[in-house]
Amino acid sequence: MTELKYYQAVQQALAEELARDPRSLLMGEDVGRPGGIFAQSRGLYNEFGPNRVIDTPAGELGFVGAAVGMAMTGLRPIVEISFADFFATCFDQVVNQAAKLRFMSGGQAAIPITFTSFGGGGLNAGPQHSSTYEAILGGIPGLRVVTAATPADAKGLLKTAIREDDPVVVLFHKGLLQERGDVPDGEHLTPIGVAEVCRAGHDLTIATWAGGRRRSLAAAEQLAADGIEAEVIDLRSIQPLDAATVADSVRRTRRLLIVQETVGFSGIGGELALQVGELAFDYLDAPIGRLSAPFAPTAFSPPLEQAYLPAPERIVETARELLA
Amino acid sequence: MTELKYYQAVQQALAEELARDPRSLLMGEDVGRPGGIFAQSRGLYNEFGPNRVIDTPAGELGFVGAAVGMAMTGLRPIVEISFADFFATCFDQVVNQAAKLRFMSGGQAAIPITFTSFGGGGLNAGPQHSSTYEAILGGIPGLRVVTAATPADAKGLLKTAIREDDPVVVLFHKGLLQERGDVPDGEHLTPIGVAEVCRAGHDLTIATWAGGRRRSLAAAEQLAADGIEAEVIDLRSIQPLDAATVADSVRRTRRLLIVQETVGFSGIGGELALQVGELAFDYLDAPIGRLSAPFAPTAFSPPLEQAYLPAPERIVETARELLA
Amino acid sequence: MSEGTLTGERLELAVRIYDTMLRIRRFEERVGELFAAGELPGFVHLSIGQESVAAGIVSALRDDDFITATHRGHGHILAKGARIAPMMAELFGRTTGYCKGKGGSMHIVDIAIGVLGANGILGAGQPIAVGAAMSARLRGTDQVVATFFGEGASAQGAVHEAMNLAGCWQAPILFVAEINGYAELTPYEIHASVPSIAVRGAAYGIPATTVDGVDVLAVHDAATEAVAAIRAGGGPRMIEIRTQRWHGHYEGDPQRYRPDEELARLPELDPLAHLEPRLLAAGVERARLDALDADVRRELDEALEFARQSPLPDASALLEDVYAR
Amino acid sequence: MSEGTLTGERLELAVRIYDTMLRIRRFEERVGELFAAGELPGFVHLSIGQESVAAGIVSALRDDDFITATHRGHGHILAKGARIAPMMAELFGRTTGYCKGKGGSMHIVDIAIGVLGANGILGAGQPIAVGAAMSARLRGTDQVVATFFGEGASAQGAVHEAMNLAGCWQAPILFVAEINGYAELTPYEIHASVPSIAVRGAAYGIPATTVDGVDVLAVHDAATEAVAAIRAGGGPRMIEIRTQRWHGHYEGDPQRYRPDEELARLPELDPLAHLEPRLLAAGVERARLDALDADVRRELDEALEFARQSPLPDASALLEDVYAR
Ligand SMILES: Cc1ncc(C[n+]2csc(CCOP(=O)(O)OP(=O)(O)O)c2C)c(N)n1
Ligand SMILES: Cc1ncc(C[n+]2csc(CCOP(=O)(O)OP(=O)(O)O)c2C)c(N)n1
Ligand SMILES: [Mg+2]
Ligand SMILES: [Mg+2]
Repeated sequence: MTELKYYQAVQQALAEELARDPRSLLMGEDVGRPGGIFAQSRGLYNEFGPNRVIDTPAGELGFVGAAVGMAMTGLRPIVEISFADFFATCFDQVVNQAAKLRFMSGGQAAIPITFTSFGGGGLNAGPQHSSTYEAILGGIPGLRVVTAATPADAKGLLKTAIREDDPVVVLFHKGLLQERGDVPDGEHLTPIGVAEVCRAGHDLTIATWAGGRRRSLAAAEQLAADGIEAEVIDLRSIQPLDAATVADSVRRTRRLLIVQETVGFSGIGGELALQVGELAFDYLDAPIGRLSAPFAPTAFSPPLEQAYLPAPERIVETARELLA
Repeated sequence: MTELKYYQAVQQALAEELARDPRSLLMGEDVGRPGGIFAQSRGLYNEFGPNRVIDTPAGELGFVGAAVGMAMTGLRPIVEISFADFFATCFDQVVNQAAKLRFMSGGQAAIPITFTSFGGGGLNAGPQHSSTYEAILGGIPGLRVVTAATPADAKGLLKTAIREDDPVVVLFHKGLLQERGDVPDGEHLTPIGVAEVCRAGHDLTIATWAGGRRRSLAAAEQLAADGIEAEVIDLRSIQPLDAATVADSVRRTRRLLIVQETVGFSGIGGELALQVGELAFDYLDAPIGRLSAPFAPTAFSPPLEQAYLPAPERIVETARELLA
Repeated sequence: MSEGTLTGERLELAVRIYDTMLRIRRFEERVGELFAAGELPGFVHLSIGQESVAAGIVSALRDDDFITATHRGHGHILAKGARIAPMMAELFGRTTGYCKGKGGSMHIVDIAIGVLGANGILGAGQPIAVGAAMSARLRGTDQVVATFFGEGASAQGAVHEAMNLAGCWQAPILFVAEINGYAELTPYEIHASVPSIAVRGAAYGIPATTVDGVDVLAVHDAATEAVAAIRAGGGPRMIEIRTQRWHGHYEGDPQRYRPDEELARLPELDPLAHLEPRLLAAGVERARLDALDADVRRELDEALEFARQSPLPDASALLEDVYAR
Repeated sequence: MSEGTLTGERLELAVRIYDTMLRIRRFEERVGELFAAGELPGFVHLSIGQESVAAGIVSALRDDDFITATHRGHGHILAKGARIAPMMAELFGRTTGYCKGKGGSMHIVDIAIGVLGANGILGAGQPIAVGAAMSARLRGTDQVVATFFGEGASAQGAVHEAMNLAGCWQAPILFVAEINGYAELTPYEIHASVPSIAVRGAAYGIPATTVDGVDVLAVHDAATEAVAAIRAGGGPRMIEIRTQRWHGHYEGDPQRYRPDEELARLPELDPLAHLEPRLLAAGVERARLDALDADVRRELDEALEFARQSPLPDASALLEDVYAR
């Protein structure tokens, strides 16, 4: 166990996996010689050389497509889409090619690509540099999607993803890059498809992921001060979604609040509500609540971005309403 | 009132709106001289000329971006993305530019673009020509999204969309192109944001849209033969979503089944479940059910595609389970 | 134009290439008939008239080289050595098809013979091909990749990104611009701002030539030279081939948008009809060519029988092949 | 290189262009200071060293012409006549900013003066610009559009699609390739497979030239000629300008990846330092130039005061401007 910053955990996972499997390689904008715009690949270019750690041109469609071709011919690319917003400029290769090729080819093609990307708000990066893509990519058959809310999961989920034989999207959070946390040394593999109960409680369940985790944990502390014990669950895996763990919790707490940093409409919150409704309908004492970002792009100005993301105080407030 | 085929209703709406507003224009692949690959723009090139009905190169990103530039400078483009799958090749211009520009510019830019597209299965068009995009585009702030399940709505929704000052995505259904229906002559404007109760009933509510409408109506007839009266609601508008009409119905029927031709995960069904749960929790006697396509791409082979889409028999079966 | 009398090895090569074109021609004709008879679901795009592109280019490749094909890709795939039976079965949507019936005409893949896929998305094959080419280099082989695209696809940004990437990486790839005058129902000029796609090679530092597709041996020669240069480490190349699409964009397209004179000229531009007299003049017996024809027809009959007899997939297959596990 | 002694109207033009470059330089310097002092949220990309591109090109445009700018777009926007106060206020995220604080540095728009927007997505501005150009033609005006992009953006498919579209439509647009040697933290060669982006003009039938950005009057002259041709209905043009990025990709970037010699040479390549002696030699008083400097500094002080005093937006603004109603 070593205390690492989130971005260092990413770097460690990359370094370990590149060393483990000679078929793997890392590619993307500035991931090579510069060591990554978030220092997430620092040192890897010198360690593994230009054939394993590749600086690409600034054309995501081209290099994501190239990764698909590499994957079909025996390599295992790790491809960085630096800001999650840029999934938009390579969307076809991600959703129509990488995701569908195994199916379309009747199982002939394996596409062992790991997509890494940094999304989310909190850095005042403005409307085209703050998006998250789990709602969109989670709905694409053929892709697996995970989100990392802690340094330990950043490492553990990335390592697991790299070993999968299907395309996995690992969504990191820009607002957490400098967060510190204990990270298991060496072989640390976080399973995909398993949520984590990160705080036990019996009065209500808060289900969240990515940047929502620390907000929800902070809210849970405030609620505890008033004698309300919230169970906080970090979904971690989006596709597949571990609704069973949430439903188990709801059977005890009888109330569910979904907290998400992203807009609500047509996303993971609604999906979870439907699935938990199917699994635990008779246990619910109140409608499932969802606290999400307002239905708008992420604004640049600090007070607007702050109001956009769910503050612990608003989580507390919404939880109280649910319990009323 | 005239009986028209679905594709003719599209053509009529285009013809009327191009005639009404000289700032409007139609652009896309084959929409001009050839009259559209589905005959949806037949005759318009001759009627309005090459400056109003424009055959574009087969590069969606370029011509959608061009439409954004036209919209910012006083024109009102109607842009066809022939198959909905091709939203993937122009995704950036749709979601990062057209959708966000009004907001990003602090309200300076108006983007009066109508996107039309033909999606859905039923023609054995295979994994890259059968997608629908309402789940993805409905979740993008700045866009409006509607689906047309009848010739009348194909005309009425398209005409309304063209008059909006924001980007509106009008999703047509390839499987309905040859469907006939009565279409009001002339000024027929279907409001955006309003669902249609297309069959009254009191035993359960079936909420659906697009290709799910006729399947659900057929299922309702089968149920009626057994004395079960389903209320069938065609959502029509995806963004904004008229959950209130569905909730009103559920307050009477106490049961809701969502029927969709598309995969369920992270889409409109989950969203509706969450919103109806919030609006009518105390009225629900059973968990909200969702019958959707399996979590896979749309396969080419006819029996696979048929099994992929929700057959009336399966709707009947699922409805019965919900009522049990 | 390739000149002179055909003799020796060159003649045998010409016969093999003729055979490949004939296989494609007969396959496509049969598919057209089956489609017209309502036996095939979905839609199909045929490459009749364009056989020299597939046959001329792929004859310059090695078995372990790769290709990516287009939505009009039966020819490319057959030329690379695909078996007719699983191709036909795929068009019928059967479990014995190359893709178990899940893909159909636009998605045939045979990784074992280096076919990395037809594609339903214009331009999508080109970045994939660059990746496969780069992969060859990274894996230390001298494999080459050939990637086909039309003038319609040339308007896609993906093609630009692929060419730029190939240039930056000096990837061992041959870009094949298959120019048949149309993209769907509109002519070349709607889609490309220059009269030749080959001029775009210079924009990426990619040497490019244009060849008349009437002469399959000219295509083969251009490809052989290019592939040798690529395999020797010379970086990417481009060949543009001017060819003719005889049928509609899709089967059933009445082609009202094509001038009569243009359609009338097509037989003159038939690459098979161009090569055949040269073979005969070089002493190949008519009977030998007829035998080739009979062979492919028999193979097609058998493949058709195979496809028709093969089972349709069961709904249980819907969720298979989405993920590895 | 533009040659000879400056006199008369040409001299007055040169002073105006100098003034524009100075405004950009001082604006960017001030922004750099404010960022370093922690007064500005988010991140900013400065164009110090590249002023000749914005000033040289835009001085050849009319007021009613349009531009699209890049993520490094303050210069383009100022050159087009943007007011400093709402620009500064936008960088501070204030309600009085051009975008009410919603966009920030990468999204400044001023439609009234023809600024169709900076853009945070590489290559996205180019198709938009083609549309604006086409719009001018369809609306029957003779407006021209200039669109800026760098070598990084040149790798995006969107730029290719825009150039092809502009060529097909003969749209009145000027493509301006602003080549500063880098895209983020990697050099030109990583991003482009040819040593000059101007060679790509020929791939689209777009006449293109390369100009050394040290000499702003050369940029202006090339732009003037190109814009006249475009406005006369001659179709699209391209100008590539070789320039230098003095600061890091973003403020705070220590530029460890740049060779010392390269950084040391930057002052020689300063377009302001290049023009200034020519103005003085032509008889412009030092005092006149100093007054221009004093003017912009005063304007900046006022703008800063304005920005700092302006209100921050309230949460109620979050849902405003998403839709027309
Ligand atoms: C991204 C995308 N846009 C549009 C289409 C629809 N489409 C299918 S084939 C075609 C024309 C292709 O023309 P070309 O590349 O010249 O190939 P050809 O059909 O002539 O062989 C178009 C536009 C598509 N398949 N993919
Ligand atoms: C689609 C997209 N991919 C990546 C980025 C990240 N990015 C921002 S600036 C930049 C480099 C741009 O280089 P260039 O076009 O040369 O402009 P310069 O910064 O030199 O002015 C990159 C890669 C982006 N903004 N958009
Ligand atoms: Mg073609
Ligand atoms: Mg640059």
